[in-house]
Amino acid sequence: MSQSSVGLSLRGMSKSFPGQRALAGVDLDILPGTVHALLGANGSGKSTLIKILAGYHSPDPGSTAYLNGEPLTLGSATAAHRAGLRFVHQDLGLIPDLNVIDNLALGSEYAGKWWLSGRREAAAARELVQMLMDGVDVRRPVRELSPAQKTILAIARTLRGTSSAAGLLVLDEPTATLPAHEVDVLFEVVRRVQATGTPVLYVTHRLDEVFQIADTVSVLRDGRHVFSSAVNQTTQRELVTHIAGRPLDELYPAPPTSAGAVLLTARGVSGRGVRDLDLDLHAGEILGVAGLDGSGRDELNRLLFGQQLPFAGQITIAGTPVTLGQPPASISAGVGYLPADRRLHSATPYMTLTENVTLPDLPSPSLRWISLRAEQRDVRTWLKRLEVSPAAPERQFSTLSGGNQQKTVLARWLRRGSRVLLLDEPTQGVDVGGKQAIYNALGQAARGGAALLITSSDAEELAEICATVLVMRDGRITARLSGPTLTTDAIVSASLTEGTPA
Amino acid sequence: MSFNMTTAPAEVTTDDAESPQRRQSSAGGRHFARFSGVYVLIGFIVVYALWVPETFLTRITLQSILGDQAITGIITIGVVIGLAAGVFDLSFASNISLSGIICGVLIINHGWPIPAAIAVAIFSGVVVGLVNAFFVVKIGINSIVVTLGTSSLLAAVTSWLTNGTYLTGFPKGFTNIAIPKPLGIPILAVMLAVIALIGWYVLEHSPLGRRLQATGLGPEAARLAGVNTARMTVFALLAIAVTSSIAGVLIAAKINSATPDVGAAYLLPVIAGAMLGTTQIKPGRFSIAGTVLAIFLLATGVKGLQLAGGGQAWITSAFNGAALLLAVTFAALGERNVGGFWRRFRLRRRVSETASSETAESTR
Amino acid sequence: MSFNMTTAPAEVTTDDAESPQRRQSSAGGRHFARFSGVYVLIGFIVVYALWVPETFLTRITLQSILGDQAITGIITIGVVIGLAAGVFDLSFASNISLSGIICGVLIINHGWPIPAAIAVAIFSGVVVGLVNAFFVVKIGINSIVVTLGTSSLLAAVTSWLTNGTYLTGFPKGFTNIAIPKPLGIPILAVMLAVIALIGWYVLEHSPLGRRLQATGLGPEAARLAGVNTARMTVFALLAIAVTSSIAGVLIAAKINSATPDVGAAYLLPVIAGAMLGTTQIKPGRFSIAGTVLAIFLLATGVKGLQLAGGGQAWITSAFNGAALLLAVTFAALGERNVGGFWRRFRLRRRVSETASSETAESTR
Amino acid sequence: NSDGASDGATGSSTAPSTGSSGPAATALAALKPYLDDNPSLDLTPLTAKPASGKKITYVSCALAACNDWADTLKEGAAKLGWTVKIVNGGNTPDVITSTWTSIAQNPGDAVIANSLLPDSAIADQLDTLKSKKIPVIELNGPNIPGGAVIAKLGSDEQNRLEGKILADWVISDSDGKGKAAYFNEPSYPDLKAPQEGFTGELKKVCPDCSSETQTFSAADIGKAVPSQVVSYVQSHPDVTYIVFPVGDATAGVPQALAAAGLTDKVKLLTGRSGSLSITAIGSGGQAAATVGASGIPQYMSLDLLAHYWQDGKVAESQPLGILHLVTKDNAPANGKVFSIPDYQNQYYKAWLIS
Ligand SMILES: Nc1ncnc2c1ncn2[C@@H]1O[C@H](COP(=O)(O)OP(=O)(O)OP(=O)(O)O)[C@@H](O)[C@H]1O
Ligand SMILES: Nc1ncnc2c1ncn2[C@@H]1O[C@H](COP(=O)(O)OP(=O)(O)OP(=O)(O)O)[C@@H](O)[C@H]1O
Ligand SMILES: [Mg+2]
Ligand SMILES: [Mg+2]
Repeated sequence: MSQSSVGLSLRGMSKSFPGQRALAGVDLDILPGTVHALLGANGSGKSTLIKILAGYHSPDPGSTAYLNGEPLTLGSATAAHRAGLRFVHQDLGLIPDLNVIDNLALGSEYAGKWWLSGRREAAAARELVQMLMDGVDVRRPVRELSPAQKTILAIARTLRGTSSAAGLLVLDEPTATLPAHEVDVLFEVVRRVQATGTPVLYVTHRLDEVFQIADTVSVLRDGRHVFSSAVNQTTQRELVTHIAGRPLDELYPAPPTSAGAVLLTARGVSGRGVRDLDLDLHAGEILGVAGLDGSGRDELNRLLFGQQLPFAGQITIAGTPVTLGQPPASISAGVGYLPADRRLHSATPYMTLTENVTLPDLPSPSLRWISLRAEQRDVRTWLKRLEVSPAAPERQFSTLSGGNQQKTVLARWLRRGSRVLLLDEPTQGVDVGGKQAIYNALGQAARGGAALLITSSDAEELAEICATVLVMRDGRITARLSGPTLTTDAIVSASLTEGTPA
Repeated sequence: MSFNMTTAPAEVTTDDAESPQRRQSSAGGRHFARFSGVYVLIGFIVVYALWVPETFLTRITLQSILGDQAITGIITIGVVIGLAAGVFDLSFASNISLSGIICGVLIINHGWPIPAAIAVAIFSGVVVGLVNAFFVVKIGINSIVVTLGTSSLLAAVTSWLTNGTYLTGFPKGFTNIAIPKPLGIPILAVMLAVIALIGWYVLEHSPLGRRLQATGLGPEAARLAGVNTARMTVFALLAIAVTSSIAGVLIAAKINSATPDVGAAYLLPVIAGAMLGTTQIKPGRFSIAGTVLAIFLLATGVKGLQLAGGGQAWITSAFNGAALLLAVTFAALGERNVGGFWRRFRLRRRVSETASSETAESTR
Repeated sequence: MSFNMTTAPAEVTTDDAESPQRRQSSAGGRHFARFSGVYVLIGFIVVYALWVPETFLTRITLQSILGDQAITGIITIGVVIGLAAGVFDLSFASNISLSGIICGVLIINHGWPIPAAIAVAIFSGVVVGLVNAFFVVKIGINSIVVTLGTSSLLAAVTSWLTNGTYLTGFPKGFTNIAIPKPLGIPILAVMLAVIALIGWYVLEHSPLGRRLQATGLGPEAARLAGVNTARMTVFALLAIAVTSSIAGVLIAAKINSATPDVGAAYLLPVIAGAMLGTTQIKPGRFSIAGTVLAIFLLATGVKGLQLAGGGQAWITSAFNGAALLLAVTFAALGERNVGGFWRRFRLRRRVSETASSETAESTR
Repeated sequence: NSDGASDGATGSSTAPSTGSSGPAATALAALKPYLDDNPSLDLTPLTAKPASGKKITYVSCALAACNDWADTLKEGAAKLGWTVKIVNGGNTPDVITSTWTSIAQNPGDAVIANSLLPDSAIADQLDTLKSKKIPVIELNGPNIPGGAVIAKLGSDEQNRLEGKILADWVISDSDGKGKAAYFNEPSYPDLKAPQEGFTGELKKVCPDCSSETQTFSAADIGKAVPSQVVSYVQSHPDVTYIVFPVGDATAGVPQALAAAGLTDKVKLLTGRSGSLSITAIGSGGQAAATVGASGIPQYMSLDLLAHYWQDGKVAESQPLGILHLVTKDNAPANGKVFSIPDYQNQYYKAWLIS
């Protein structure tokens, strides 16, 4: 066999879905002991490639792979696992209702072979998790963990039994929901794995991470391998051009400057994770909220929108108090909400794009005739506006790539013409080009008089697109940054330091 | 815990997506899958037309297929609306019996006027629906469990109401409900058509139906998109309960008697029809057209068998089982266009054809 | 499409995280919820002991509760293992009948040696399990639909085998299987204990069981993590089929007759037991202890009622329905702060309680 | 020969030592004809050999009894040169009525039906049959003859008689002091008559006897019914007779009573019994059972049709099947159901075929 005898080599990897070529003859070599970054726009085939390696999809005939010179059976999860391939999938692949112990042991081994004793398994699990995070009760169901904890758990799981140089560790956008300091923890783990000689395949949309962690970088575009280079021989600009297929303009639009009347006020709002919060949100404003995991940032929008019931406080929209804890009331007051959890909260995966987009803004009364054709026509224009690819309104939501799903949900609220948009991690998992489209759409909405509140773990994003950024800590707002004080570094340091309530 | 017909991650692989371009190429397989029921129905008609032409190809056969499955169809439509909203109601069978018995007790034993008795019978369905809804929505219990419980309770009520006996001897005014044949079409078939039209409109072309389906496919996401999922669940349970009550009245009128366990016989055909219906027209989703097609598919098959002389009870039973499995299998295979079974043949035969997208699992 | 008892995406909200402190505070409620069945069982025993002491507090009563429910318990354990793996098998009832009938035909009609006939009967369960597994795993059809279909087919086979009649007159060697009472404990209860122990070990204390549960709770994720979910599904379907076949043999031995539809009587009690079981011991999860508790809870309640003079069919039926609803309601109310099944709909009890993590929906 | 048979049967256990009057003696006397092992069929011969080539439609059902039926019917019909087409009646009212629609459409020359619904449910179809002059014979079911239905076997009258026989046995066995529990399945309308027969006879003949009615559900047969009976016996120690209108409903009951050690406390009686009950009587798990002589209703139906086609009518009074009382004294060893020796040939002779 002509393949290099160590590391992973892929030859002619192709995969067609009904109606779509996701991968078209990708060749890729990943050398042992290296971190290989895999980049590409949303829908370029990164996750598909990984799912083939994981045995989740079968590739089209003609695709071959070799691991350390041995041919790798593709399309069998068991074979992949046996060969030492370990994965952290884009959606993490955890089972929410199982506890940490069981999630760690899935697919590999328990401490006991014949008899599982709760105590012994807990001790083994704790040992594994402890190196990565503190204070997690391993008997808790995974559903109760924070997104960052979940990611770390998924990574910890791959570490079980990957101490040898034999396998491959694959991380598909592991940092999409991680705050900055957790990213550092993750990188440390990645370097430790790398040190054992195990190659790492690392998928991300965050280009700066490539330069921090990767040795080699490859770019996919439309299912083809279009670029590879040593990291120290390329630039972010060059990568962006390869990802997008063309040089991009400035990524971030200027934040809107003119703020109008107050549209949303919160007074004394307390709820789980948030204490006694006051907030004003103006028409035409993009207000950012930063904060570490657990600072209350994640809960803020849920409380404001009504996904969670606040214990106390008052929320008014355009001067009218809304019923707390009632999403329908918020929506009819003109609020739109993009939750962070795409799979469970922001969309109905098994409905079509059309159905997902129009759900909050169906005609009334509720027995009015819906013309499916007119509805699709309308939705198609919105999908095009947000550069959703493919802009096929009749398609099932679950078959879109991550970034396109995000844009579709955004289209739902923009189409409704919501006056107030509460957005959690609006560009999570979105590629550079897609981000640009989203930023432009958000800017346009703000200029059209909407009030936007964005929470994000991406400090740079907030620094660039918001006129004002609030920083949260321990459930309170501890800093308010705007104008010249608003920089990425200022956000990060304000998140980390104790501050006085702003 | 919820019963989720269409969204279980396990078996809905995301491989089924298709784009307009792709449509052309795989159109055959997909089309066949969506309409496999229609083809099977046509197949039945051809086979029976050749086998027993003198009895099968008659107006009476047509009328009897239409009229006899109408009640099953009406119940199934209610059940399908519930399933679409994520609610699986097993109490419909007891509900049918109860409503018939109420008509019997009020009309035969107490001499009530017919419209008043029918109103009470249908109102009993509303009450059952609300009781179910209380436990499902307020207490938060899975609908299968709740309705398993309430169906036991209803059976007790029915048997207590009648002391278990059989009521017969309805006045003509009541039995006449089920008799007329405007333009030669049995009135029950007309009622089914009306209810199916309403169901189709509500479920597939109204905001209400959209919200029902969103509730069934992803309640939390639906709630965050402003859907009052609790109200949708209540509506779904009421829809099943009321259609079952109507069916109970119609059955009593049709057979001129009210029996305490008449509903039980409908459990299997209705569930089978609803399940088979999800494989047709809009595979993986609940659709009224698919449901009606499924009901008449099964009805035609059984009717033809009867006419052809397959009189043993086991033949009907075998037919129903085989029809369900075959139709669902065809649908599954055609829809994946890929799927488990054929993949192997395909790979061997046309390796060059790149369109195959089988899941990994099936190669084992 | 699959029936997913515990993992409907809708209900997995991330809102339920609770802090360790919270745990302490709600321990009482949680404890009550977990063991509500035990308390109700004790309640029954006390009430009946006071009400009908001379008949209830007797060895016969104890023996008959143990012996009568043992077979139901055995079947329920198989069904629960299936449910834990995300498989809902409705064919177990027909499977029970078939296995009894096979014993009848072979032993009574053909004079086969007893062990050979039993082996064939249990092997028929293996075949049924594999047929179900073929459709569920290979074709990818929802297990409810598949088993609805196969149960029709099995009913056909049974009725064809026997022409619908009862078979009676087993030799003593066969009926003696169900008779012994070592240490005064009915042998069937001993068998239940053995099967329950095996089930408990496999489901709750072996890696296999964890993989089964993972397959039920998140098939996709389990598969991605390297669990052979197809194999788990096959195993689950086989477990149900084989326990049902065993039960069929035991029933035939116990009642000294093989009847073509004896299995149907087990459908409701088994499902009710399995559902009620999920509310006990490990709420929201399938557990063997919870299942056994549920079975004997229902049995004791019914037995006491019968002894107290409420033997009419409708009283039993009302009791079963009410017991199911009440136990599940208690569990739901007590369990609210913990998660599991009941997470989604919580009543708004203590808004001021800062630790409460109710979702907004529950306020309606 | 009937005397000898009945003497043998009643000699030991069924005849308590009482005087020749009193309830027990009255009941015992009433039982005599049903203990006869070879009752007379009393057939009216045809005047000519019946026409051959008739096509009979038999409407079966999912119950065991319905299927059993078909084979004997075919056997008799074949002798007459007639053919039998079996149609499965189905179980939902929809399908049952649908079946009748098909039958009305294509009935052959006569219809014999195991009917599960009242005639009012299929009035249209029966009207059609009547207009086509197709005779219909019904078995069981809650109907009275009239219209297309020329005769009904297993009528209420016969069912009432079955209950009465069981009551008489209780009275005679208990020496006029029996306490019985009658387990009924009330959703089957044709089980009303046997219950009336049983309680009526008890009330009429035996002032010191008593009976209480319990209900069971057909869905619980083989599972909950046995434990229901055990509980009942446990909590009613004074009740010594348990009566079921249908033998097959007691599957598992003798075994459950034995397991609870209650076999000696109560006696189990069943009406409309099959091999299940006969076997139980043989092994001591049951005391008595009424059975219909096997094959008779089928041959009787054919006989009725032959007369109908020859004479244009049937006799005014509807024939009853031949009932037989089985106790442990006359229970056949092989568990076989009671049948009249050589009944086929008796019919063939009456039909003027060899
Ligand atoms: N199961 C599927 N059925 C049909 N099409 C699919 C399926 N899975 C992925 N696709 C399509 O294949 C293409 C590649 O998807 P993939 O998930 O690999 O993209 P990606 O590079 O990971 O994107 P992202 O950065 O947004 O995660 C997309 O166009 C997507 O719509
Ligand atoms: N269209 C573009 N043309 C030129 N440079 C661009 C373009 N878009 C982005 N860049 C530059 O490329 C770099 C990476 O942009 P990107 O949006 O990927 O941020 P990032 O590296 O992921 O950082 P973070 O993860 O903190 O958001 C930035 O320095 C940005 O200025
Ligand atoms: Mg991806
Ligand atoms: Mg960035």
